[in-house]
Amino acid sequence: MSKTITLTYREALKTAIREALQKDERVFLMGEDVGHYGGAFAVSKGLLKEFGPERIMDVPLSESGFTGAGIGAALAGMRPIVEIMTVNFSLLAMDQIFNNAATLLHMSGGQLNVPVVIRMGCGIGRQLAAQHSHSWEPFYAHVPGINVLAVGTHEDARGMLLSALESPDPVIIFEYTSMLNLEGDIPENAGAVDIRKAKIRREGKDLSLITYGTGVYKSLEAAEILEREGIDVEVVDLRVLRPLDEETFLASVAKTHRALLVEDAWRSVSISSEVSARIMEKAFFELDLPVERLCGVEVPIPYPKHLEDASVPQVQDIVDRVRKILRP
Amino acid sequence: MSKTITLTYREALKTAIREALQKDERVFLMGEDVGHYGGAFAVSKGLLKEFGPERIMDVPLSESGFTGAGIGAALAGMRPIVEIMTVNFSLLAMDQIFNNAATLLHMSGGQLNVPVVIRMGCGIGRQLAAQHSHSWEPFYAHVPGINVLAVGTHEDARGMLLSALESPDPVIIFEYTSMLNLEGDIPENAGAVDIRKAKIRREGKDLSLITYGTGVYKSLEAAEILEREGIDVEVVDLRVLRPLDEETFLASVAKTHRALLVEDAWRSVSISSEVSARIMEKAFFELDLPVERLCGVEVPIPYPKHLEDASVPQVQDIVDRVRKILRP
Amino acid sequence: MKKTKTSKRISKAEGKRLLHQMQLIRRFEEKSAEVYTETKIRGFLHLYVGEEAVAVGVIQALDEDDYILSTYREHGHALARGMDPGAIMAEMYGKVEGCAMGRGGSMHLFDKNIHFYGGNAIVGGHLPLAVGMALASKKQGKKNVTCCFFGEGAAAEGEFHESMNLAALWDVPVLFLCENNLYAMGTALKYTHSEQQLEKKGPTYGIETATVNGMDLLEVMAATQKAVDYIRKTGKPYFLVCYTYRFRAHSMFDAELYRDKSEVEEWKKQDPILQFKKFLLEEQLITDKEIAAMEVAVEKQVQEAVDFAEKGSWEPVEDLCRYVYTETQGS
Amino acid sequence: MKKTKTSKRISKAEGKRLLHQMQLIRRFEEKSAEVYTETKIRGFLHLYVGEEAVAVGVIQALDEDDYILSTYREHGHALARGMDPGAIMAEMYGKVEGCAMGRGGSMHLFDKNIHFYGGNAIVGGHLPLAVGMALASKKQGKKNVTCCFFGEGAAAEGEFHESMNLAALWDVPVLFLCENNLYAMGTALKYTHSEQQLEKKGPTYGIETATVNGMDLLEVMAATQKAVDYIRKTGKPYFLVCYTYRFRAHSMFDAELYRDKSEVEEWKKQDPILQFKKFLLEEQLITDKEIAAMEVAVEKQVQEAVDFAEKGSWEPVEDLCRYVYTETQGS
Ligand SMILES: Cc1ncc(C[n+]2csc(CCOP(=O)(O)OP(=O)(O)O)c2C)c(N)n1
Ligand SMILES: Cc1ncc(C[n+]2csc(CCOP(=O)(O)OP(=O)(O)O)c2C)c(N)n1
Ligand SMILES: [Mg+2]
Ligand SMILES: [Mg+2]
Repeated sequence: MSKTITLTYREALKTAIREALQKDERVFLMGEDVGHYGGAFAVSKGLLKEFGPERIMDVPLSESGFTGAGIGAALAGMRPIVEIMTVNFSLLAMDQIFNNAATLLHMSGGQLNVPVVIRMGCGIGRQLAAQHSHSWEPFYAHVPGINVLAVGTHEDARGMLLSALESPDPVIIFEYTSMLNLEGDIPENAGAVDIRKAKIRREGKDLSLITYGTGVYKSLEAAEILEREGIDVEVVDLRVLRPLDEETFLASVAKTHRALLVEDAWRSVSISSEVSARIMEKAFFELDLPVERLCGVEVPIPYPKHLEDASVPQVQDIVDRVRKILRP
Repeated sequence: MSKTITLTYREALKTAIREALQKDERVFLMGEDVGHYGGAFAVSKGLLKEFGPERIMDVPLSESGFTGAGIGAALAGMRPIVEIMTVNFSLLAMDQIFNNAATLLHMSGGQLNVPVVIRMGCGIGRQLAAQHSHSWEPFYAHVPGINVLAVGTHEDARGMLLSALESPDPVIIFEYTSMLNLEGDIPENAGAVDIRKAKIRREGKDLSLITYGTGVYKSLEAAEILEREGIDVEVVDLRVLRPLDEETFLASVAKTHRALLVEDAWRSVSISSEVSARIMEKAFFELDLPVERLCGVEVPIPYPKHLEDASVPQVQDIVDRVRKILRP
Repeated sequence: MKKTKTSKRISKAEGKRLLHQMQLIRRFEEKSAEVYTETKIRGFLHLYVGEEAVAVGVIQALDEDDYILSTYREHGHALARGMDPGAIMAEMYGKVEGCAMGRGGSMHLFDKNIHFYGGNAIVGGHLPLAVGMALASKKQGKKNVTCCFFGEGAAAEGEFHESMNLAALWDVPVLFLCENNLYAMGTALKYTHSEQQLEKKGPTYGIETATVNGMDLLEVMAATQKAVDYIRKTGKPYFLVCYTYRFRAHSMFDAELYRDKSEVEEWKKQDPILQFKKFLLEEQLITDKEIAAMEVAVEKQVQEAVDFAEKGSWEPVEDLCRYVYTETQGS
Repeated sequence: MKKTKTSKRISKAEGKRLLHQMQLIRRFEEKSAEVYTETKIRGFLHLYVGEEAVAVGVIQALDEDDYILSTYREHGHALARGMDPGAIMAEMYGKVEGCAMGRGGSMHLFDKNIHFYGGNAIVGGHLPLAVGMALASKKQGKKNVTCCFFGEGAAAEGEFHESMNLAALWDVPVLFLCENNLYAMGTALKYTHSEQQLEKKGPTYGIETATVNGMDLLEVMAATQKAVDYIRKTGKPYFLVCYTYRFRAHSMFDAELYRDKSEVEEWKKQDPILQFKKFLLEEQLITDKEIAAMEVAVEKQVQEAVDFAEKGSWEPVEDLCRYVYTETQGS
């Protein structure tokens, strides 16, 4: 076993960007305030000095323009990492992502690859209110032609970007800003990870908690609490939201016969809806109980802490719901 | 019973717009080519002459700009009908719709109403290829704060707009361009319809076909074919995609104990995913068989007819799938 | 484009009122920062310190019926418009007594009664709204102006272009009020715009345009008066670029790596409040004693706002799902 | 902004080549319309008839390595670039032999080998792509130019503004080639732009700009040569506005309610092909006999394209899900 190191989610992200820039000359980072400001969340702090303005490009507020430019640069042989400061602003770039990045390969009959990587800060939990707290994972996961990753652990913060840059097709990476300061342990030699598979983060036999993003550590925490009560839950980190790795979560459900789906995004037409529908289709006869969902409450996220907290599943909510399912 | 008249889906839409303009001075129609051109799909042909350029406003290609302007006009007391020529271009206006129209009421603590109606041509089936064949119903249905309607019948083509204009909150209306020339019968005095409820378009006892938009007539046609074989399906037209009227479809499933969900949108994270998940949660023990989905194939829509046809459920596909479910 | 010269004539009462407004904004912002470090306010907090002459100078030229839209850096505009400081502070505390029931926080101040339409946190996203509101006024035969504040960073967004074009095509009474404080977060003007003289853009939409020194209250007042007169007379849009500077960080998270302390110090010499005080004293429109008294009054006002916020109440969690749809509709 | 004067010197061979290209486009388009009414082509079909001098004049000034991006009205550009007419026709038939395997149809012609990057059907959506491709060239030290065709309607989209600004900020070698045919579908220029002289916009981004009579091949050639020379020399963007006109409807669905027949007839007097023929004859660079022979040759070429398309094959339905992800990836 290799040595492990402790680092924050932010450091893991940054180390990956640095490694990517060192490894491949075609790689460059572009986004609002990635350079002089140091990154809105200090993820790219210092990189401008290290790599210069050709590799770390500050761009004006023009999400459609610079995201499209990143796609164009990818078409022409570069490996751009486009940072959309937060997912909230990605609505402005969606036409570029869905009508260009996701479709050019198809429309050109297989001629044109778009190896662009688009990173976005996202998530709820910093009291940023309705326009700055969106969870658009469900949108991106709906669209064929792109790969969609959710960085739920330090291991993935360190590895997903590197793997994404190996993809000949567009990859969208969701990074959860509420986790930036969180410390975690990863192997010293951690690097690229498999970006096709979901991952069992904790084995268990009584129920499958299927989740992604901020849901992963929350679910692991809930699992520990439940363990003390003799409830043994399995935690499945979807990781790849498109294309979904159903094999892994179906196998988990086939083992536990019960599932609770956990996510911060609004419940209707969410990732959990899809997971539930797939379990319905492919593991119905394995189920002892109906699959339940614990998702974001369907309200624009309110500013005050107590209301914001109430809008998304908390550890205690997960614990309570699992108890209710297993010991009604 | 009142007399019925026969008219096309297009005429039904147009009659509704005309009535809305006549009834309320605050109403005006704005959109690309709604005036001089006569509407991209000839829905508003002649209205410029009838109502003048203040009520029928041609706008430049600037989807974000004019949609936002419609939202602003609604804030300030007007009742704008914004036409986004097709749903495909609505990506460019999504920031306005989701960050402004859908959230202003909430962010202002209940002070600001946004009574805007946004109509969009949509659907697959005219060989318009990957950038012009999107089905974004799943996106819109995900977002709280808006009402989302799918016009699947002539009755709704005639009535939904009028009801939408009564709403104090934003309403998005999906109009299916492949149905424009289709004739149908509606009562002569048809008008506003209930935009909170789904509707059983055909009663049946063996299986519930739950659908919306172009799926409605396709499902009804399939139902007729199946009837000849002694299979009696119920057709549920969701109509309102947000907030979903689950009561109606759950009751249907409670009656038939089997459901097939039909839609043109890509399968992953679709309206059908949500319907399936709700049935899972609230009617699991009613089910004789797992709920199945028949959705769009997950490929950017290809241009050639045979491939386009293969991308979305056809009447025959529905018939075949129902047979397979009921007589495996 | 025209540079506007001010007449510099002003009454004592007016002078005091304006100074009071600027001081109130300044102290309110400083207090907000303090309270933020006490973690009473959370989320983003964007302060307006240094730019007071713009909000005060512009808004004094507006009528009660005029509509105002602003950004996430809007406390100054809200105060200048006469929004109750207590309601703003309570909003930032997240209390029900806030101007938006606490739902919005610092970035989303709203008060329909005084026609203050946010507090918008998507950069550039409120420009189309402003054009639409002005369009409504035109259709309704109202004579009011819609004033839309935004930063120079916002002018790089496509929505700036679309909004300018629509406003000019439709001839609607909107004042595009660009607060050019030279930075968009940490991105200097030169990295944001290939043509840094933003005022050059107005004429290419056929929009009447002017620039003004945003650190000088009287000049801002005069320039805005001219703009508003033009809009009321013609019904057409107007583009006014105010050159200004923020003395503090972009938000509470900003380490200010992108600009030199010396640059900030240089700009502080043009502090709009110091300048205006000096002017009032020189013109003998105010006395040192009056200024001292005003400072005490402002301090009290700000403290009262904090007290009001402190005393405020939390919305019950049971009400979480309110304000998603209009309640009369029952949906 | 500059109006470019042409030197009007040209060799016989070149004259013929250029006339041939324009005629090929014209006949190809007419044939496409015919075949469309026979329902062999479906979906949208946007014809280029009347605008031939732009595609031919611009593209002849480009090198093999240069990148081209276009709109849904791109058959003319594709042909001028040397794309095989058979491959285009087959694409419009939806056959595998098409330049995009039949997946794209009329609006999505692609051929990577000749650096032809669409065929883009979201108005304005390809402008950012063009800027990015030019950025890649700059980073890679390539000397090629990216030429991006778009209509005057597209220039109202926010992406025009963002793209112009980015290109100028980054100094990338892109030619913004605006085909101003006075209509965006049925919306006349005056309803689309508050400032109808679009060439005025270039300088407000610091972008070198010119206009040219797009009905005159030689003028287009000269103007483009100048633009391309500038771009290659400086590495900077350039904005060229070609004034032109489409003789036919916007698409096959268009009833042309928005313009008078007489207006169209008036413009037809400036038919770029007739004008250029006349010029060649006057300068004795071609004979009537040669023209007649050329017409026969073009006719044959177009018919061969149709025959090729007719003979083409349908992609098997089993392959429906190809080209969603790159196949080597196996996902
Ligand atoms: C569309 C969008 N992109 C990015 C952001 C993040 N952001 C918030 S403020 C800001 C800078 C805006 O600068 P400017 O318009 O000059 O206004 P200022 O803050 O200087 O007053 C940025 C990039 C945002 N809120 N919205
Ligand atoms: C974003 C977007 N909005 C609307 C449309 C529908 N549409 C297709 S072509 C067109 C007119 C474009 O006009 P212009 O840019 O002048 O090009 P032209 O067709 O005249 O060559 C419109 C409105 C579209 N394809 N994309
Ligand atoms: Mg600024
Ligand atoms: Mg045009």
